Order: sequence, then C-alpha cells, then structure tokens
Amino acid sequence: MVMTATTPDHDTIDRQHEDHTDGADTDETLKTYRDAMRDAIREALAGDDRVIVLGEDVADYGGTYAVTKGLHTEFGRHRVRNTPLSESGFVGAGIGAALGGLRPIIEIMTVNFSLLALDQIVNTAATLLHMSGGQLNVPIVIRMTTGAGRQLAAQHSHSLEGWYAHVPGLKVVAPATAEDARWMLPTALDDPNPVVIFEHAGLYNERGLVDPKRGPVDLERAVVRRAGDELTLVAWAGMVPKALAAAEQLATHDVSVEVIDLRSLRPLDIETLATSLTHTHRAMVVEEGWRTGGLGAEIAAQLTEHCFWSLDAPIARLAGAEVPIPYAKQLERAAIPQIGDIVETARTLVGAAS
Amino acid sequence: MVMTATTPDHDTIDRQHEDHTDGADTDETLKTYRDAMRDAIREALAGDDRVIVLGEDVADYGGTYAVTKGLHTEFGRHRVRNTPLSESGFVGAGIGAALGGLRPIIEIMTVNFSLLALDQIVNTAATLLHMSGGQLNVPIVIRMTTGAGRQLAAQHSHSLEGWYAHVPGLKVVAPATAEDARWMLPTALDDPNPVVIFEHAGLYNERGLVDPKRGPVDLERAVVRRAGDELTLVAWAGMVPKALAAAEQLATHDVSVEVIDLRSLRPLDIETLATSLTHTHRAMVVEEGWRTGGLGAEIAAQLTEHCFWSLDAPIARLAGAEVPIPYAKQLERAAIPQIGDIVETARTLVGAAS
Amino acid sequence: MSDNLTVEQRLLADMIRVRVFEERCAELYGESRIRGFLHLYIGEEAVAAGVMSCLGPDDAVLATYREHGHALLRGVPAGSIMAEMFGRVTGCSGGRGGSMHLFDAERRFYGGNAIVGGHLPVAVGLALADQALDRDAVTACFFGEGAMAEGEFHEALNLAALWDAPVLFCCENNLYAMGTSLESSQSQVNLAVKAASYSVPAWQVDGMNVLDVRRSTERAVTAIRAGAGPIFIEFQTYRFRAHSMFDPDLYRDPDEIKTWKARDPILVCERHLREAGAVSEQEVAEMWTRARAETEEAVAEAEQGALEPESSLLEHVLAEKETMWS
Amino acid sequence: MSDNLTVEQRLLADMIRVRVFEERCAELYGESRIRGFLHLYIGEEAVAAGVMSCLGPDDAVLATYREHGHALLRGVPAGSIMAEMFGRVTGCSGGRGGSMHLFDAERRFYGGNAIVGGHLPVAVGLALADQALDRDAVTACFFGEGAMAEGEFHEALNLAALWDAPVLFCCENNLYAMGTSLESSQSQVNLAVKAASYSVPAWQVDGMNVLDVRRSTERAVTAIRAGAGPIFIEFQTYRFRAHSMFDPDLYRDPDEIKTWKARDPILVCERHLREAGAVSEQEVAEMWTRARAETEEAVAEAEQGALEPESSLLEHVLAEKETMWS
Ligand SMILES: Cc1ncc(C[n+]2csc(CCOP(=O)(O)OP(=O)(O)O)c2C)c(N)n1
Ligand SMILES: Cc1ncc(C[n+]2csc(CCOP(=O)(O)OP(=O)(O)O)c2C)c(N)n1
Ligand SMILES: [Mg+2]
Ligand SMILES: [Mg+2]
Repeated sequence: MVMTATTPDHDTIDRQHEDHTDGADTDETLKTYRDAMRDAIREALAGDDRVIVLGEDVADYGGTYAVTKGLHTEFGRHRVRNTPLSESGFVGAGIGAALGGLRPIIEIMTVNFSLLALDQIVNTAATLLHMSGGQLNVPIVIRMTTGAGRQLAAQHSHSLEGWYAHVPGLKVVAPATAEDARWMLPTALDDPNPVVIFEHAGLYNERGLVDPKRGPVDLERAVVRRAGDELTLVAWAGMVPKALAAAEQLATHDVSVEVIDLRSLRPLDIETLATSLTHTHRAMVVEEGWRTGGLGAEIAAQLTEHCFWSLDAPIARLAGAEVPIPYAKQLERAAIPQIGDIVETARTLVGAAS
Repeated sequence: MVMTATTPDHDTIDRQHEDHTDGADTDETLKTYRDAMRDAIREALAGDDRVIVLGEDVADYGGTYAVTKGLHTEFGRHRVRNTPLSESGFVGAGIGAALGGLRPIIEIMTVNFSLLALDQIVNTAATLLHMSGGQLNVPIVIRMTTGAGRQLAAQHSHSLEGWYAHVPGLKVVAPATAEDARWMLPTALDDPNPVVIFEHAGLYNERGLVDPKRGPVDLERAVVRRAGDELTLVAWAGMVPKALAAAEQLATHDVSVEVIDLRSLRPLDIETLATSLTHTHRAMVVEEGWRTGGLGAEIAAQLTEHCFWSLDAPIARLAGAEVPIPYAKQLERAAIPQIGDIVETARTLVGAAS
Repeated sequence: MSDNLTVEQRLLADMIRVRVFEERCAELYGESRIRGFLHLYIGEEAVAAGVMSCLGPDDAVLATYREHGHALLRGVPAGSIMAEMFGRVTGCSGGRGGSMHLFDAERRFYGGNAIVGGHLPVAVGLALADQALDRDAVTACFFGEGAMAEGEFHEALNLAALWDAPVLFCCENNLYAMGTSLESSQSQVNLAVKAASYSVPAWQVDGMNVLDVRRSTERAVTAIRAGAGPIFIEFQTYRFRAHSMFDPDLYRDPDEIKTWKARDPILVCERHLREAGAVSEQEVAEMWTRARAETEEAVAEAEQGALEPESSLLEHVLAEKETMWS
Repeated sequence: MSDNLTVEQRLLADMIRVRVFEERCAELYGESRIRGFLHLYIGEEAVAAGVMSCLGPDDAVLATYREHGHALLRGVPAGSIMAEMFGRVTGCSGGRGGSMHLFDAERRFYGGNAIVGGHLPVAVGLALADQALDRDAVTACFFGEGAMAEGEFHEALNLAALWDAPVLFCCENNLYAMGTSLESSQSQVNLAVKAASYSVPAWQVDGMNVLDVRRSTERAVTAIRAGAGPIFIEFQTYRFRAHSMFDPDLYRDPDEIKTWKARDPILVCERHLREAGAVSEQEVAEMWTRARAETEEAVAEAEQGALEPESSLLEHVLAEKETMWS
C-alpha cells in the first residue's frame, strides 16, 4: 500500500521537534519518517556500489510502504531488485550476497511475513560467524515494518520485534524518529553483523526535523526524549510518540515523566534506563506487542536486577492485549496501548490516580 | 538419531522416582520418557480413528528420536505417515486435516527446524479461531524436541520454546517426567486448540515411574517436585532433573530449596510459583535458552509484580549463554546451565555462598 | 436467486452479482465505511463463478484476501460479507477478520487467507481428512500466480501428489503480484508446465470465458472425485482494478488494461448467450437490477449490525469446544 | 599430493583419500573421539571428486552436513578437518562447528550446512555477488534429493533462473533422505525433469562413475562461465553406510545395498583405468598408502590441537571487522 493514501493513526502526534530544542540553530529540515528512510537508502546506493536493495515490489511498486519509491529508476533494476514472493529465498540470497561482498538492504513487507524467513535469519545469518569459528560475518541489513493501527487484522499487524531481540548474533534497532530513520541505516550498513531495522507502519507519515549533516548515529544507546523525575517511561518505535503525548498530558496532572526511546532492542542499553530509574524510583514499559514473553518483560527483569533496592514499586508493563489483532476498529484500538491507557497506568503507578 | 545410541547427558540424573513417594503402593512401572511418550501415542492411535501421526521419518525410521518406532507397522502407513522434508507443508497440512476432522499429532524433529513452520503455527493455527470469529478451532498437537547437550552445534541445539509461549491461541507444555510424557498427550488431543509439546532431547533415556492408570493430566498447572522453604527454584523440561540434583546438593549445604516444574509454558501458572515464593521470599529461574528475552524474564517480571513486597532479593535468572551453541564439548557444557552453576547461583542468592 | 435460470444464465447472473457488490465496496471504501486492505476481484469473476458452479455443499473452498466473489458465490450471504467489512458482529467472521478474512464454517468456506501461499498446505490437509474419513469431497483452493513462487506452493503440490489428495488447485493468473509481473516472478511462465512437474495433471484455461472455466472445472472435479488425485488449472485472467485501494497502479500499461477490459467476462458471456438466444436483453437487465437490490440490502443489513463491545476483545482466542467440522 | 598424476589418476586418488579418511572417522566415532552427528559420504565419493576437479580457486562451494569429502577435495587440510571433529581450536571452524559445519573462507568453502535446503538460497546470493562484482566465478551447491522437497529449493531455483545466477546445482541423489525413499519424498522421481520446470538446463548423470561426473560437470561449468545461468545436475549415487552413526538402517533392503556396493565408484574407476592401462596396480596401492599416511597425520595433528578455553565461549557471536570475502 502507498501510505499517501493511508488513514493517519490519530494517536501518533508529531512530536519530533521536541527532540531538537536546538532545531532553530541548525539547517534541519522537516521530513516524514518515510522520506528520511528513503534519503538514507538513496545515499547508501549512491555512495557504495556494493549496496543493493532486495525485496518484494521494491522497484516499480515503490515498496509496499513507498519507502523505495523511484529508486529503481535512479539506480537501475539490478541494484533495486524486485524479488518474487519468496521471503526465505530472497533473505537467504541476501545472506549469500553479503558473504560474496555485496551490502544488501533487504526489505520484508511486514514482520508477520518475516516468519517465513526466520530460519534464514536465525539458523544461518545469526549463526554463521560462530559456526565458522569467526571466518564468515554476514553484513546484511533487513528492514521490515511492524505494528498495528490500520485495521489490517491478524496476519498483517503483529509486533514480533522482541523475538529478534532474543537472538545472539543479531543487532536489532527500532527508529522512532525521522532523524533515526535517516541516520541509523549508514551505521547499520557499516556494521559487519546482520542488523534488523523495525519500522512501525504508523510512523511513515510522521514528520520530524532531520539534520542533513548529522551523520551516522549509534545503534546501541537509548535516548531520553523528554526529561522528568517521577517516572521513567520506556518505549520504542510506534509507542514513542504515544509515550510523549501521554507525558504531556501527565504533566498537566503534575506528574513529571521521563520518556526514554529505547532505539536499540539488541543490545539493550540498560545503563541509560537504570540511570533514569535511580532518580525516578519508578518505571513503566509500554509495548505494542503481546505482554507475555514480550521485550517489556526482559526490560522489567533487568531493571529490577539492577535497581531492586531503589525501586518504590515493581516495574509496570503496559502491553498489547493477548489476542490476534482483530479487524474491527474499536477492537483493534482496544488491543493496543493508547495514550489514555499510558496516562492511567502511569498515574496509578505514581499513586496519583484519583 | 536413535537415542539408544546416544551418550547420556552426565548431568541429568534419573530422579523421577522422587516424584512418586507413593510409588511402592501403586502398580507404577519404571519407563523411559521415550517409551512413555510412545505408549501415549499408541493409546491415542488405538483409541481414536481420527488420530494420525505426521512427520519426517516417523514411519520406517521410527522418528528421529525413535519415539514413534514400530507404530507404522501397528497402525499402518496411512495413520503413521512419513512426510517429505517440508516442515511448513506438513504442519500446514496438519492444520487442514484438523479443520477437516482428523486429530493430527505432528512431529517436528527439532525446534530449530520448526522455524520453517512458524508461519503456519503463528499466522494460521493460532489466529484462525479469532479471524473466523470463533468458527474454526484447530485441534492439532505439535511435538518437537528442544535443547542441547549432544554436541549437535548451532543448527540443532537451541531452546526456543519461550517464543511459542508468547503466542495467544497456542497452549504450550514441556513434560519433564516420564509420567507427564505419558499423560499430557491425551489431554492435549482432547483440547480444541493447538497444543505444542516440547520434549527435551536429553530426557528421552531418563527413566521414571509411570502409573498406567493415572489418566490424562492437566496442561495448566506447575507442580512442586521437591518441597523447601528458603528458595523457590523454577525449571522446566531438561532443567528439571538438573534443578532436583542441585537441590539435593544444596540440602547438604543446609539450603532448603523448593523445586517447581513449570510443566505449562502457556498459560503460566504464576499462582503456584507465587504461593511458593511467599514463603521462601527468594526465587530463581533456570532455563537452558538464551537469557535476553527468554521465558525466565517473563516469570521474573510476573513474580515481581505479584510478590514485590515479600521479596528479599530480585528474582535471579540462570540461563544459557548468549551464543549459538558450539560443537566442542567443553564449550557446549559452558553454554548451558549445569548443576554446579545452579548450586552456586542459589547459594549466592540465599547469601550462603562461602 | 435460486430461481428458474438456466445454468448459463446463472453463471452470468453470478458474475454480475459479484461485479455490482464489489463496485459498491469500492465506493464504501472511499467513504471510509470499509477500512483496512480491500482487494477487488473485478475482471476475474468468471473464475470464481465457473468453479463454484461445479462444487457441492460437501466440498471445501479456500481463497485469498481477494475473496469477496468466492464467498458470495459459495453462498455466504451478501449481508454478512458486507457486515464483516463494516466490522460488525453480524459479519461472517464476527467483524474480527474484515475483507481479507471472510469465513463460513457451515459452507466449508475456509477463508479469506492473507499469507500468500499459506493456505495451500492447509487445503491439502483438508483434502487428506476428506480422503481419510471417506467423504467424497473435493477441496478447491484458489491462489494467485504470484503465490507459486512461495515455498509453500512447492511443498503443498508435492504433498498433494504424494497423497493423491482430492484438491483442485485453481491458479488465478492475473499476470501481476502487486506490481510484479509474471515474467519477473516466475522463471517458467507457463504455470501449467510448472505444476505438471509435480506429476499433477495441469492445464491452462481462458479465465475470461466463464463457460470454458466451467467446462474444464467439471472435467477436473469429475476426475478428482473418481480418485485421480490433485489437479491444477491455470485460469488466465486479469484484474481491472489496482492491487488494492492503496495501489496507484503505476506498473501497468494503460493499453494492456484496455485490451483486457475488452474481454470483460461479463460482456463476453452476455454476448455469447445473446447470440445463442440463451438470454434476452431484458433478462440481463433484470440480473443487474436484482444484483443492485441484493447489494443495497446487504449494505442496509450491514448497517444494522452491532459493533462488538471492547469488553469482548479477548473472545475467540482459545476455543472451549469443538466446531462443527472438527 | 600435487604430484605428477594424470587427471584420471588424480580422480581415483582423491576418492581413495576421502574413503580412507572417512573409514577412520567412523572408527574414531566408535572411540568417542568424534561426537555429535557424523554423516559419512562413503559410496558417493565420485560426485565430490568429479565436480571439485572442474572448479578453480575463485569458485565458491556449499555443501551439506555430509561434507567431509567436499571439504577435503576443496583443499581444506585433512588435519584441520579432523581437528574440527575433535573440537579443537585448530579445526577449520575453530572447533565450534564439528562434522556438520566445516568452513574455510579462504577457499570459498561455505560449509557445512545442517538445515536441509537452507544453503540453496545462500548459494544463489553468492553467485549474484560474483555476477554483480564481475567475478568470473561459479558457485557449486551440493544437496541431497530429499532437500528438493523443501520450499527453499523451490525459491532458490526460481531466483537463480530469474537472475541468471552462475550456480551449479549438484543434486546428490542417493535415493534416501534418512529413512525416506525417493518415491515417498518426491512425486516426480526424475529430479532433472523437476529442475527443468524452472527453465534451468538439467540432466542426470551416473554418480558412481567419476569420469562421467567430471565430463558432465565440465560441460556445465563451461556453459555457466559463458553466461548460461544456472544448471542442475542429478548425480545418481548411493550411500553405503547408514544416514548417520545413530541410524540402525532398518529401512533399506540388504540386497539393494549389495547391488550398489558392486558399483563402488573406486572399484569402477580403478577397473576402468587399469583396463585402459592408465594406472598400474602398484600406483593404486601407492594411492592407498599415501591416503592412509595423510589420514594418520591428520589424526596426529588433530590430537595436538588445543581445546578452546571456556573463557572464550562468547567469541565469534558478533564480528568486530570484515572477513576477507565480505
Ligand atoms: C507471505 C506474504 N508475502 C507478501 C505479502 C504481501 N502481498 C499481498 S498480496 C501480494 C501479491 C500476491 O499476488 P498473487 O499471488 O498473484 O495474487 P493476486 O493479488 O494477483 O490475486 C503480496 C506480495 C503477503 N500477504 N504474504
Ligand atoms: C530443515 C531440516 N529438516 C530436517 C532435518 C533432519 N535431517 C537431516 S539430514 C536429513 C535427510 C536429508 O536427505 P537428503 O537431502 O537426501 O541428503 P542425504 O542425507 O541423503 O545426503 C534430514 C531429514 C534437517 N537437518 N533440517
Ligand atoms: Mg496475481
Ligand atoms: Mg538423500
């Protein structure tokens, strides 16, 4: 689908500029997350002949979310290469191409479909370096969308990024801002390891300031998107704008929330989270995926291990309902955390609930 | 492989009889975990014409772990059906067969290979009931082995059962005793939902008392395998015998450990765990899989949520090293929790470490 | 409309019903009354109409996310299909599936599957069950030519052939998989040749001619019922609309679309029947009128449907009991 | 032994090297000095010997878990292969892979893959890179007939054909996939016919005759280098031993095994060369002696290898820098 035609997720408000208090001084420009990602891919194709884009409908169709739109005319069909419907096949081919010296950027339409390629990613891409005693690294970048919010139902809407974060040998990131969408890719391409990039489908139309001169950013650190001292609110990807919106509302209730954008799902930057927690004494993780066995559990467990003695309450987890995402709008909305839910959970946690 | 030829895992000691203090009074018999599972499958085939066994080499070869050995001669090749190498294909066919009125028991050789069928299990088996508004349930049983310990390296040794426990619409169990291997299957076959059974390859040769008259057992409850009052030690599948052995050793150090066999990975029986924790005040989870994002994190997070105020220390997690399992014996041993590691972690946790 | 139409008239009327129903869906999508993805079958109606006309109530049907026509012609009430797209409890999937996930267990209509290729192995299993339980049923499985590149197609055809499973593989070759043309998705563009490599009888049929579709399907279904095992038919057809409502359709040559529209299955069939004097102009007009009435009733009915309360969100995740078919 | 042997003599010597090496592996397994799974290639040596003799140092090779012979004939030192099976740091995979995961980046030997069918798409990607970087290389990918049922085979062949990737698909059809016979794993037992359905040139060759293997491989490699795109060859062969050391081999008729053993590729080749006066009895004896010496040196060398300390367990999970090939 071409997102120009999509219904915006009414809960994701454009708060990117808040990430850039210095926006005015730089020559930053406002861009959509989609355009920022396309700029990054274009730059990679232009700057390194070894880079190719591989995936279903990345050429003429422009990519299912229009991220690669036009790039095939700019760089040719050999470098922006349509593949047949064969997730396992083209991901495996991408792994081989990387071993052979190319730098493939592989697009999988959505994380639900990535299950068809999981064997290649887990049993080959993530293990090859180790099985070969350090001889064969696999420098691929795999991009895929994740998340619900467009009434696409149970086979197109899940959030399984936590599974990828479980796998040694992979690096996993989830850009939540246009700036990260623009500048995480070059770092990922320079990385000798397989890097998986999760793009929340609800973010593509979000606009944010992008510094064209910023340059590659790290793939390891979480970032405080909003400072606060009563509660540490951890989110990533599509939940970041919601967390920021919730923090705004909570401020009007005199609850000061520190919002942390995880950015990297593997490795986890527990230090940054723990540092925040040691002054807030309370933390909450909000994730769109299913609660049981979600990444939020790992974050809660690690934070508890690190900060047990400074915790005023157990780490709270707000997560998606344990249900295959339903089509009906009101049910889908109820199945994933909304701004109001974050506000409520946060207020209860800080004991401010009326 | 036929396990009669395998090297026993020196750390898994047969402690099954400890689960049956009343063993003497009943007409229980000592059986291997493998034979108990075969008895269960045979009973199912004999008792219900709708039951079929589907998988690679389940017939002539007898199953890669010899669990289904001989059943094809007893029930015919139509009911104990060899499939080609097509994990996604025969799991999907099993789903269809179940929709059509059969009761397939599907064998996947190991959890690593199950990734090839994960699309069918997650996107179809687990979602069909919901997507169809409750019309189509999928009564399949999927058996697969999990775990390391036989130097099979990075494509045959992982423990990914935690991933399955993340999926709404599935029930997931991990029998750790011959008795559960014998009596969980009938319950799973009676269940209208997809049930995934994880069999730890290291357990097949373990012998335990099986009550031939016991009858179907529940798939939801965790069980205390050894009573204790200083520490709650949670384990499942292959880690249960190790946990029991460790508890034995800890007793000699005057550390009284309560060992709980999780049995059901989805749903999680937090009540039983919490009940134990409220009198021990300390808990530890031991799992063979990778630590980050493992099921242990969920257990730790839930127990902390339930018992925060009665915890004397954060829940400890002892897990497999974050590495694709290496071949070399000493490295493989070092990659997964051993009895000594459990003892050490437990002693540190109760402050008894010298 | 189980009235006194001849078989041929019925085929024409069925195609018209699907056409009218879907034209309306497109409008409703524009009005945001249908959301999510909406894939129209317009131009391909002859395939579903011809195939469905050869199946009985005990047969099983599986389709893709482009399945409104298949559901409608399988007998799923138009009102419950429309209600499903409106996300109402009265929808054929209780509003949980939407356009891509229409289901009707009683009519053995198994979706409504949106993982391309994912339903092919399931079809083989359904057929295996019919075979094992001595039910004289055929499982008709519809899928696009793009699905044939997926490994699940390969595994499913091999299994079906090895097991002599009574499956009719209905390939709807509309030449494109989203924006990817047949030539760039299949190294062997003769899909019947490809299917034959599994030792499965396979042939190509003009999917724009409903009578041809019916004739060849009848032959296939008869053979399958007689125990011939699986059969594959490549129906050569074309979608007149974009892939989905989100698709700007930049990858197809307008002339190509025009050429195919000249072969509109409804026009082709109507012309043929009129020339043969098998239907009158007024009877055809009547078909359109009835179809419009059916569709409007469906919309009205759908609007009456209640919205599932959020409180029942967690229903249908785990089943308490068996459903009729399992 | 890069000495003055003729090409034919070299083929014979190579098969003998593999045979002797693996007979020894079986013994060592019995002594528990090799653990994990051990899959022997005994009986199939002509395939690896013939194919490898047609490849150059820039070509790439991928094989399965039954790859000792492929590694050895690709030039991986016997000592480092044996050391790998002993789990030593000096092994060609640092002891982390074992028998199923032999690797040698410098020789472009990409394993040693134990997910059946999983390495086929990878082979296509390697060939794509050679093509894109204008390297005149061929990627030879070995796999068993059982792997052809996997979806990854299907997807890989289609991709290779669509991209004209320079891949030589070497199917080692030994008639069984563990205990499953060809007839029960493939609906089309003529595997060349199956491969041809992807518009890939494909043919069958007697895999017990190393000269035939070499001749047909030479033809294929020449064509691929000339830009013909992928080619598939079905090498008809047989494993004389069980699937792995754990397999009691209950599913094969002893007579069948006997018949095939009569076609032992080493005997066949030796007889042929002797009759043609192309090798002397004493030269053959010499080959066996050298092979035994090579194997014993390998064992001695492997024993010298150190064991990786547990402290380095977490190495090679993430790479710090690039390897030579990427
Ligand atoms: C496994 C998977 N990959 C990708 C998609 C996205 N997708 C939906 S429809 C489609 C094209 C399918 O083409 P075809 O099989 O020819 O059917 P058609 O839409 O033409 O009827 C694609 C790529 C999907 N739904 N599932
Ligand atoms: C995806 C996957 N499924 C199952 C297995 C278990 N397995 C290992 S080898 C083998 C048989 C493969 O047969 P074939 O491809 O003919 O190769 P051969 O062993 O005969 O050389 C099987 C089923 C595996 N390793 N990977
Ligand atoms: Mg199509
Ligand atoms: Mg074989």
